[in-house]
Amino acid sequence: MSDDTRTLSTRLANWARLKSPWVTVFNSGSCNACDIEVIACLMPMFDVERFGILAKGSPRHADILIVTGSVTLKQATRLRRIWEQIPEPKYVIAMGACGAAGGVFRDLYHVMNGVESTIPVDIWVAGCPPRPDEIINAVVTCLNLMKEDLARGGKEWRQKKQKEALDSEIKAGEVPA
Amino acid sequence: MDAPLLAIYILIFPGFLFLAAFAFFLEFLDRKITARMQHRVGPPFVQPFADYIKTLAKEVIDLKGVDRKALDAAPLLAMAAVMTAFLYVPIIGRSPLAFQGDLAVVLYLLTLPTIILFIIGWLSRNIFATMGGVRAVTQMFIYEVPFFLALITPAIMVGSWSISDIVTWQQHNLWFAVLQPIGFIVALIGLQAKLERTPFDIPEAETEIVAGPWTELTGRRLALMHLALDMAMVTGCALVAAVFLGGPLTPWTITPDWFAGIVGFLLFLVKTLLVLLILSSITVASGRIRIDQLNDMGWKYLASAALIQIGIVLMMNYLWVGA
Amino acid sequence: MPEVHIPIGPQHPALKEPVNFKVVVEGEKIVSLDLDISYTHRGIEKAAEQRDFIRVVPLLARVCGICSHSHTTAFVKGIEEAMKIEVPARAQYIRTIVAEMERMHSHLLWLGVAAHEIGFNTLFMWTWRDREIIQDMLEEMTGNRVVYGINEVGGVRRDLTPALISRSFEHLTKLEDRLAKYVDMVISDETLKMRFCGVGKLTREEALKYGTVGPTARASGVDYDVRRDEPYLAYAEVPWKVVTDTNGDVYGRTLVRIGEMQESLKIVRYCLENLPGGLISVPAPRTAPAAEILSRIEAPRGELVQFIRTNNTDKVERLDIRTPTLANWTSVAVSLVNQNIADIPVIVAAIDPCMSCTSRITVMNRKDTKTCVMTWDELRKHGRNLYQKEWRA
Amino acid sequence: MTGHLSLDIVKQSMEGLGIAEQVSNIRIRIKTTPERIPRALLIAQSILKCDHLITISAVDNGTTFELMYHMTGPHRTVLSFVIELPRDKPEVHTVSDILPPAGIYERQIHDLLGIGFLGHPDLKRIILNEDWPTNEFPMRKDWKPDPGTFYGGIRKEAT
Repeated sequence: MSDDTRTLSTRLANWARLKSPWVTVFNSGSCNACDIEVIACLMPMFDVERFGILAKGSPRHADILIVTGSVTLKQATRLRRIWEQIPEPKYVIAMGACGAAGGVFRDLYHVMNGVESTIPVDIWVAGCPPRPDEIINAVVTCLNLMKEDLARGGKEWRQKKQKEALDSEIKAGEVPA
Repeated sequence: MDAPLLAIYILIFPGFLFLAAFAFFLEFLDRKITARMQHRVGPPFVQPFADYIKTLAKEVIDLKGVDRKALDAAPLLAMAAVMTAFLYVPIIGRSPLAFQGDLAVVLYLLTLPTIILFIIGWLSRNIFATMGGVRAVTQMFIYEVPFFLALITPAIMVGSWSISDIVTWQQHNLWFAVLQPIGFIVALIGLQAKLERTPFDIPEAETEIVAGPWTELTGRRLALMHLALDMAMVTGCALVAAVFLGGPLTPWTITPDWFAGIVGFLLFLVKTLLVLLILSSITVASGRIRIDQLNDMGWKYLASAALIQIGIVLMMNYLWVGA
Repeated sequence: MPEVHIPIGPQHPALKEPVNFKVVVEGEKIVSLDLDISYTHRGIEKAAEQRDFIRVVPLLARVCGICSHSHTTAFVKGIEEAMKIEVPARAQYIRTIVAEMERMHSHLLWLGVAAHEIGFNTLFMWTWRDREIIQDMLEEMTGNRVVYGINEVGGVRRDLTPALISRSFEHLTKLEDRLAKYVDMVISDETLKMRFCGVGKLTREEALKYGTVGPTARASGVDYDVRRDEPYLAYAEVPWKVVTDTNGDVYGRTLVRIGEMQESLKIVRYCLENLPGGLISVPAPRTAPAAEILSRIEAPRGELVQFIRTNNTDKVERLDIRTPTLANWTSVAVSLVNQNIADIPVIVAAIDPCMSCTSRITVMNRKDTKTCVMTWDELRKHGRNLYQKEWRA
Repeated sequence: MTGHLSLDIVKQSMEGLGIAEQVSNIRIRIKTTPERIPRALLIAQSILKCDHLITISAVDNGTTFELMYHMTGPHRTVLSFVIELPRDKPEVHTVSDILPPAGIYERQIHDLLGIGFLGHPDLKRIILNEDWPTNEFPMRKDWKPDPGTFYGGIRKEAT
């Protein structure tokens, strides 16, 4: 596997992937605070275009999917379909407390408590709503994660770790069933 | 032109490599100008190149029942059309491949990308894409006629159908931008519509029909099609710069031949960037108009302005030649 | 010509929030439309019944991120009315300042999004850059850029220091000439007028008949504003006037919103200048006596109504929120029929929809003689014979 | 700015329909029965010139369902028409033909509380998601989400 990463084309491709991450935002039942903070990132004050980040309309053109809000029951199937439409090397950023585990709307009757319940998530951003500079920091960590994934060939190495951590917690009885 | 020089001419200098690099540069400049006018910092220099490589490396998603080969071939066809059109635009001096009627060939080849956008829209079986494709073609009918008229009037005045002759004619007397101001304005607006930039980016209206014909393009198809349209921008700007702003030749002749080539190339660069600056400022300063508004604006104002321009030119020819 | 069904949403770049239109089109003309909104329904009203007042306020601050202060103010005003406690004047003034700042930042946000709908990105960038000035001021006052938890039952949680007030005045003057610049920009820009004038027109009768509220109604000449009809907080003492317009289309709503921003700026300046001294909050009892309150306030998008019923426990027996966008949707679907697809985002954006506020709704049908407004199949039939009539004519 | 409606004008125009009482300085509460609601609203619209339906709020107070129609007009007074519906068969005639925006609020109440609106042109589901069980009404006091049934979203095994 190691010589593959040294060939010019893959090194160039990896460099390009880190230099131009395209983002698309999906509102899965959020209170809009996260959405306007994500849009505030594109604005002159925080301008993410200097890092090459573009907000794209169609999920087909996107690399990173930013999901805001705790997934409501009605949006769950749509979120799943949108996630499947994004072409490979794709990453998911779950925004704010709602994205992590439902936030202030946890365990309400029409909510699925967080993005993890529907699609695998790579990066969680803290805050309600997170400030634009925290969102930019999240995208940068996502790029570092992408660099590591490319070096180790895909996401399996860390998804295995996530699964083990989850199973050990379940065995220890901490995570509610 | 013997074979190796021709090969270099086609492949390296004004051919594929230079055109691709120049396309990236112009896209970078365009995005940087719009960003600076919007009080933003704008992308780094290498951004369009990084976008291109990244989209090349992305996974290509094919829908059920979509003709894969046709969708793969379409972007290549668009790029080929635009590259051949660029060969006839004079860059250093007279373009070696110039022949009578290359103006018509270039104009025809520049309309191919829009038709291919329609085909892509139709092929990708997505309602947004089809809507975008239909809009692209309707928009083409509106601005195509005035754009052609605006570019033909200089040919009538010069009396020849080759761009290089038009350029040499302008060497000894006024530029056509000064002689035919209406034609210059109509050509600029037509070019803006051809490149589908903001006042006329109706097919790719991001806020109405997701991404128009581009919705289903992923991976290398998206990269190639995006590059093709960037090249169309280069060719369009270069064409308008050559026909209306005198292209690469200077009124006084410069002794050493290679030095004249360099000066000509720099002049070509400056004029193309000037045209690009005008286009970018139009993009920044206006919102998108609807297809029916474009329809009556196109036919009422653009077409009639172009016809008036032709009328004036014919009269001048008649008086001039007559006297 | 077969009917073309276009699903717009729920994931769509134009609509910042998930709303779904199933649009039936003839070419570019919309024939019929089926709105489906409730993608952001989270069941807030049920949760409010299981939480005591102190924990309901943060929940209500997150009904909608853009008008979060309005929701908390309405709730807190209602509970204080039920408990019959006297909130100190300084707290009322601070609440008014934050409410008007939120109105300004919401209208600027709307102006940017509306410009973005028609592709005019420069105005989008500029308005949002100036919105940052308000965000900074709000962050200094309340500690958070968007969802500010400054309200609590019985008063306000943070005080305004004199240094903060003096700094705010320069911000306000900078903002004032920016707003003036936007007014002449909206009036002079050609493409903006081409896309806004005559689009989504609502006459005064139609605006009243379809129950529109807020700037959407005031742009058609309906003179309702809860801040003047049922004065709350400090609106009675502050000199301000209701901004109305007559041409009722998206262009009129733009002018009304910019006018309201200028009014809000005057209110904030007035409140900052003569901010009364004294306490900023009063300790409130844990339980509220049995009462039934209809708490109405003027949110940035229109009249926000909260029906609160308490039964002398520390929890609300019933909290029924009717948000302004819910009322405005009736008029949108009506004015969308027979318009172009390109106008859907503009008309929808014109009422400044806040999906997380609304999680309900539907409507349609304009030309039909029957006053009732709810018939899909009827409208499809109407659409078809409308089409046949044109075909035969 | 016409003055507020006084209690006795409202009482006089509502004498056959219900008992009116002044709740706050600008709100008058009128208790009527479900059959008289359409007529009461028509009178409110015509004689008392209330042209703006603020909202319809529904309350489940354990034993019965209460529906409140809040109206206001240029006179700035808020009239609240209150009706009570039996728990076993909550039916009332729709008012969306008199007041177009009412159709919206009625559909929402139907979804959340299960109150039937006769003659409502299109009582489709709008609030809850598509595969929410039809006979469950979340806002009722006695409703608890039992883990057995599937309320929508992603089926557990599909993640």
